[in-house]
Amino acid sequence: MTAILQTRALGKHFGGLSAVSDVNLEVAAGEIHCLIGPNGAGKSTLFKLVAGTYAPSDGEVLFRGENVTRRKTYERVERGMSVKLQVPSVFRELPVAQNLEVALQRKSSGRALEREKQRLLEFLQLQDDADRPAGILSHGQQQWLEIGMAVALEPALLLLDEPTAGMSPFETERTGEMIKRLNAEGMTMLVVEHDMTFVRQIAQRITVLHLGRVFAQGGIDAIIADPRVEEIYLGKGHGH
Amino acid sequence: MFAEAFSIAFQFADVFAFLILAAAGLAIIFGMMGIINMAHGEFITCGIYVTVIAVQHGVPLPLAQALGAVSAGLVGIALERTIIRHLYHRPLDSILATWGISLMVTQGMLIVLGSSWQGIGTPLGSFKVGDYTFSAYRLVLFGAAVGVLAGLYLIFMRTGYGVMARATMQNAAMAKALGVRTERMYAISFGLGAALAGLCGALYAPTMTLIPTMGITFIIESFVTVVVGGANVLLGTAPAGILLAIVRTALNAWYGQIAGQIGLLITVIIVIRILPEGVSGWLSRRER
Amino acid sequence: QQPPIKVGLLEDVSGDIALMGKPKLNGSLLAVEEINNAGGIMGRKIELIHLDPQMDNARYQEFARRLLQRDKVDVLIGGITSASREAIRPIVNRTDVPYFYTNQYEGGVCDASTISIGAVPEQQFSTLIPWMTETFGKKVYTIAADYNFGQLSAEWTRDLMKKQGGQVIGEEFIPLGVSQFGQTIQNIQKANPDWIMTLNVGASQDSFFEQAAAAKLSYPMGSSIKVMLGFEHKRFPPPALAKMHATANWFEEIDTPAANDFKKRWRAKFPNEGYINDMGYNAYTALYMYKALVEKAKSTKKADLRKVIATGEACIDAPEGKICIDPKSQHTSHQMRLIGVNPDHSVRVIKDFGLIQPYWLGEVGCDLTKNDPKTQYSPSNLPKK
Amino acid sequence: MATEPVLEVADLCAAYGRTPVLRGVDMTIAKGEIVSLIGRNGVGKTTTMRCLIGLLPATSGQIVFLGQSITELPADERARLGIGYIPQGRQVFPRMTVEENIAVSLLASPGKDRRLTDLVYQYFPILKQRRRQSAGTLSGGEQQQLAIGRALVGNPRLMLLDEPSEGIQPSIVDMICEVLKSVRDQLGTTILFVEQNLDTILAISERCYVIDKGAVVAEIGRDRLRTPEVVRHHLLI
Amino acid sequence: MLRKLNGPQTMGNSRAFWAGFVAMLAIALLYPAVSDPYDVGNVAYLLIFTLTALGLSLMWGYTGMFSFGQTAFFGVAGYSYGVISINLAASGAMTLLCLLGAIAVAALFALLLGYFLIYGRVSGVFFGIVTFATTLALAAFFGQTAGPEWAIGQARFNGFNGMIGMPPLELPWSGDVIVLEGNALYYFVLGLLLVIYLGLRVLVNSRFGNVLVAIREDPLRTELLGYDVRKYQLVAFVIGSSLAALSGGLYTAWGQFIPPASMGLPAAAMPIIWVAFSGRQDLTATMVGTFLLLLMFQTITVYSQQYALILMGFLLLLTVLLVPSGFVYGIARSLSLIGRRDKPGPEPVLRAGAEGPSS
Ligand SMILES: Nc1ncnc2c1ncn2[C@@H]1O[C@H](COP(=O)(O)OP(=O)(O)OP(=O)(O)O)[C@@H](O)[C@H]1O
Ligand SMILES: Nc1ncnc2c1ncn2[C@@H]1O[C@H](COP(=O)(O)OP(=O)(O)OP(=O)(O)O)[C@@H](O)[C@H]1O
Ligand SMILES: [Mg+2]
Ligand SMILES: [Mg+2]
Repeated sequence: MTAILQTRALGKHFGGLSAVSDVNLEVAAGEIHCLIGPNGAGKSTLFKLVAGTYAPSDGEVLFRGENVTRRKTYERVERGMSVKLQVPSVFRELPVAQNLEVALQRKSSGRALEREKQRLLEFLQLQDDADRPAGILSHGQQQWLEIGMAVALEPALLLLDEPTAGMSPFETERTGEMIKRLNAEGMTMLVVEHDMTFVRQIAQRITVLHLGRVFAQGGIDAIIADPRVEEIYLGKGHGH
Repeated sequence: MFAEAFSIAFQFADVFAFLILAAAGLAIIFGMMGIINMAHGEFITCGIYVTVIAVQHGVPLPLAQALGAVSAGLVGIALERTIIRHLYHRPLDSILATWGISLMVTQGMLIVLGSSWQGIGTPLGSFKVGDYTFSAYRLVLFGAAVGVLAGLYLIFMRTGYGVMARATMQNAAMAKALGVRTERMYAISFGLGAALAGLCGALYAPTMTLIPTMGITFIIESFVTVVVGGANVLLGTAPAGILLAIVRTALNAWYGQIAGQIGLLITVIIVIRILPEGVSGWLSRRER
Repeated sequence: QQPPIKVGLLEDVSGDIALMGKPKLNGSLLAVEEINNAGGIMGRKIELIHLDPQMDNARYQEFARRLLQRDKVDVLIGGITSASREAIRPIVNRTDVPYFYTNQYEGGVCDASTISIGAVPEQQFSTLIPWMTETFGKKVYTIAADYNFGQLSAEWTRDLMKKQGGQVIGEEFIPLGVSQFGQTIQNIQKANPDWIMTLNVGASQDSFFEQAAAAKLSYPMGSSIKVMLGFEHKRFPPPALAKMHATANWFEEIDTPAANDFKKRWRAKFPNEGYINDMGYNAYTALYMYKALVEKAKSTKKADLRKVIATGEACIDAPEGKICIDPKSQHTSHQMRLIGVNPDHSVRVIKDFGLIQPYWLGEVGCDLTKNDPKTQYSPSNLPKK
Repeated sequence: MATEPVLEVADLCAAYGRTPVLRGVDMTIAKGEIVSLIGRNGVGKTTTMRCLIGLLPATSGQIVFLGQSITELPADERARLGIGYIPQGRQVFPRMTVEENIAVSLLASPGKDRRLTDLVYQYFPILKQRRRQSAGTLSGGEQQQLAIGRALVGNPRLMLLDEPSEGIQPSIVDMICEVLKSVRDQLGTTILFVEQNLDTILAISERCYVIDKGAVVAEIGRDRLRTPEVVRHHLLI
Repeated sequence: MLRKLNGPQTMGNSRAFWAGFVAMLAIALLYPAVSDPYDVGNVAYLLIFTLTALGLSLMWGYTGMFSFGQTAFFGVAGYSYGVISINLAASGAMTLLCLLGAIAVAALFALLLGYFLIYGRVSGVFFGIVTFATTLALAAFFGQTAGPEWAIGQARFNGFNGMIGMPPLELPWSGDVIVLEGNALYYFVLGLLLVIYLGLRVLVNSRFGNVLVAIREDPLRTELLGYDVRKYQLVAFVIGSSLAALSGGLYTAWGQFIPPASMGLPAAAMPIIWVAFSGRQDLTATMVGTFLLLLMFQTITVYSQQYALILMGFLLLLTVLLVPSGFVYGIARSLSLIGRRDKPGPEPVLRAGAEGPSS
């Protein structure tokens, strides 16, 4: 089992505060890897380091065996990485359909692109809003749209920061289904989530981040059983 | 020798005062409220003319200058209530509107007030250092600049109004939802900015030629100072003023005014290239 | 009833230099009214078409074209800054309409279509500088606006000072629009000259006088553009302009019967206008000069007018006295006078130099009776012999 | 325990531009109640909240708060009357410190009761730690706590929360629930919150409105709330 | 290729629009036949400036780069044309090559400046002020070049008075050459404008244009989709600036004159005014609006003397208050020429409000 993503002693400091320090994370090709941890643990920061929107204070990022620490964000994306950051950001003034086009046109064009677009719109249940500016979508709908854009790149590694935040259980479940299907088609996933039901639904391996460091790692049951994790993260009564 | 040193310091203070006083009003209107106010010069002119008129009617100068600032402020508030408030969500349209206003005001004043006025003369006489003589009033200008900076900082960092005003400018809807009277905040802030512009005019009125378009003379300096200062004007304006003043004074002294002028602009280009968020952006990143 | 003579006029009555454009317009209006009341030119009335280019060079070009092509004017008059003049010259040159430039300026335009009415450096400096050096001393400090007019005038000062055996101990060029002079004032004090040549231009640069006065800078001053043009002595409270000396062909303070008569007529038409400056005056005389030319030539064609000029007989009796157009350069000779400003800003005429020729262009080899280079020369850019 | 109603909403309609979004929302909330508002994405929950606080004008219908009709009042007046709003996505003032964020709402409130600040720091210790950090750089959870704290210092009679548990770690979600309960118990504040997270809904809400296509389609009383299936059913329609 | 003439980035995609377009074109082609030479020349002259506007619309309206310094490229091209053509004593077809040369120089300058700024992550209002400072610095520099030492070969900069003596554009035509003025100039400029307008339409509706508007909306998101954002911005910047340069070159050749004032303060603001007035988010709106505005200002100035500026100001004010999204764009929209379904813009309240220079 080869690692598609590797971080070596990765760290990020903001002035005095070290949001991420000495993180050695391995994401194996083909797995669904969940990243959980308290608010402020450094999950999003770690994501930004991997995506390259933050420059690390120290450490390295390896993607598909290549050291991409010095690579720009778009170069990492070109190499098969795709990211949905925590704060939903869509092209607000552009029609929903065009939002997808911008993403799709990297892979396909002409008829193929049109077909893809229609398929995605349907899947995201945004057909009716296709021509309306994305900025007017509801929070959940924007989440969906952004996931759609991230997926449209057909990446080898998909990073999702809280994809289901603000989604109803129903949509959450569908998101889970989608992630599983894409994974079955061979896409590796690294997902940050706080919704344990969802995590349980998809996670194959879990890393717990705390105070910027890797705190625990393992299968879902082991993690949930771990009293230290309950202590710092889950709190009472989420263990089942 | 001392005379030389003093002369240099004096020139620096003089340029610094000019930059800061020119920029202060814009720091609020442009720097904080994000309105590209092409009519800034007209507020300055307003300050100038009110001051002059008052003096010619026998009002003592300091009082007249206060009047100049206040009336500019009132004009500002009126303008904000009638026009600017429609433009907060479209900062770029404010360019059009304010430019239009600027055209109307300058030309209007030209027609109504005539093209030129008799000046009012600089108060406070002069003093001698070595074989140089200096206008004492220039020190007042410097003092005023420092005072304005301090005042701005205190108002926006230490007063309730300041906190609420900043909140309004960062996210008006949310501030409103928390009970902040956002309209009032906007109006006061704009008025304050206009008043400071007026003050600048009032302070320089005695030292300059009086024509309706003279507000323009301040425009370039004011914009570049604010922008070099960066997003957080309270943090950035002063250092920006110092930086630019040093450059300009040095170039003026050694290579003459044209070098000073071009040098100023080039400094702006370079500084922003190095610090894309201006001085304050850099400072606040440092402090974290 | 013959068709009117169409006079196209371009003067800025908006923006910064309305201060100068307004009097120029007034001068033209007055002249036209007088001439028309006196029966016009060869029985033809003058129809004045004025456009306001708002001190924008592009507008000058647009409007010059408009007047020439659409309105088909017989003569084009106006323009304030040299830039505006340079903007219209190429356009005028594509037609055969004469163009009158009515300002004093840095001199040097050698162009058959252009007739210059205002005074030029040799007329102003060759009178001013010798007198200043004799009276105040041989060390001068020059401050000048950093553009063509300022730089050329400074050059003239340098040359003439050398001829006088004096020297320019300091020279400072100031960008247009600059309004702060702390450094300049310091530099002057450091250099400590016998007198200052002030060639600063424009409203903001005039702030120099106020700031210099405030810093107790009280050297004698000489200039070719102060008092008669920007009437600084009226705009600044005394004693900002005290010790200022200037030479020109016109000051409102000139006290001759002809001048006083002119002033009376002007005041009657424009009771609440301010100082009558030389620009307004020149604009006025320009129309009379045109009238004279047309009547001598019995035609409004450029070619015919230039024939008259070539004879050297193109003269009129202006309020300042008799003035003529020099055939070689098509510039105008003037009655030059030197004035001094008193501490209370009253003005006294110190010396009358009589008629001074615009000799320089002719000397350096511009001869429009022979060829037409259509360019502007300067002491450092002379015609190739 | 239903005493006099704090909030009565009758046939509330609203639209964005020409697109109608709310098509008749009705609800009545009694003093001290904790009521949740559920529904799928894009049905109009947030819109309802923005209508109640006044960030979006109602096209028709009535909003009565403490016996007074506030339908026409601007948002800031409603806030000063005692409605606290915690928007979806926090909307903290990014370039102001945590302290200042809280100060804004304190200063804007009629009461200006400074003790509430300490209370907030008690409820959310992390905020005290990060007092001087600019809010924009807080983590999602930290921002949510700030948003709630910020509303609390205004000492509201009615709190409107839009998905308070969104992006919050489970233990803090529990904590927030506790806070809301004790706020209700100590200050008698009435609470209306939009929620998606089943656990949260079951944990604190005593009553529940289900909204769909811009209208309230069902109400779940406290008794039926005890059976999760009901709620889940409604959320999964 | 031609399909791309229509698309989400341009309004007027309907048959009706193109019918109108062809009609307008026909009228434009016949215009010289029915009107006097002055008007033809004048229209040509005004069209020259719409090129600058189109360039700015691409940079500002589509890519979100707020350049306050388009006049810099206008001026640089103008002076370059002067320097090149005077030194080559150019005439005939040569003058056209000089024009190309001038544009190349300006484009190179744009490339350098653009690289310097864009790769330095200068954006938003900062970008505006830096470009602004650039054009002012150039104006100030050329303003003091009156001395003889300021010359390149035969071409003297001639300071504030401006450079003169360059030849007008000439076009070899069946044997002899015709000077490009009057009708000739008119058709020349009209042709240029047509090609450039259609070209830009294709460009903005292509994949490239898709990315540009995406960058305008959210550069970070665009980069997260794998686009080298800064490269796209640079290309847009150079194209936009080259159009300003084209204007400058044509203007200079037309008037045989280019002064520093063409890069100075009032001048620098004008392109912004034109584009903002017309509706910067659309090429057609920008082109039509700029032309109308220029014509309107000119006419006002002719007939209302010293009240002109007041009228102009008032006019702008009204536009802003009555038709927010820009004069032409707003009108076209209300006639829903846009060919898109009506879309209420996103509620601004969902976003943070004005954020000062950083916004
Ligand atoms: N730009 C920044 N400047 C200063 N501090 C920052 C910055 N970004 C993040 N932080 C701090 O770093 C820590 C980690 O933030 P991060 O957003 O990664 O947490 P998180 O794990 O994503 O939390 P959450 O689950 O709530 O999103 C937080 O304490 C936050 O305050
Ligand atoms: N600014 C707007 N302009 C036009 N339509 C809008 C706007 N904001 C939201 N809408 C539409 O109104 C409907 C309801 O939006 P709202 O945000 O209230 O949904 P919601 O119930 O809060 O969804 P979520 O659970 O995802 O937050 C959505 O279909 C959305 O597209
Ligand atoms: Mg996070
Ligand atoms: Mg919502």
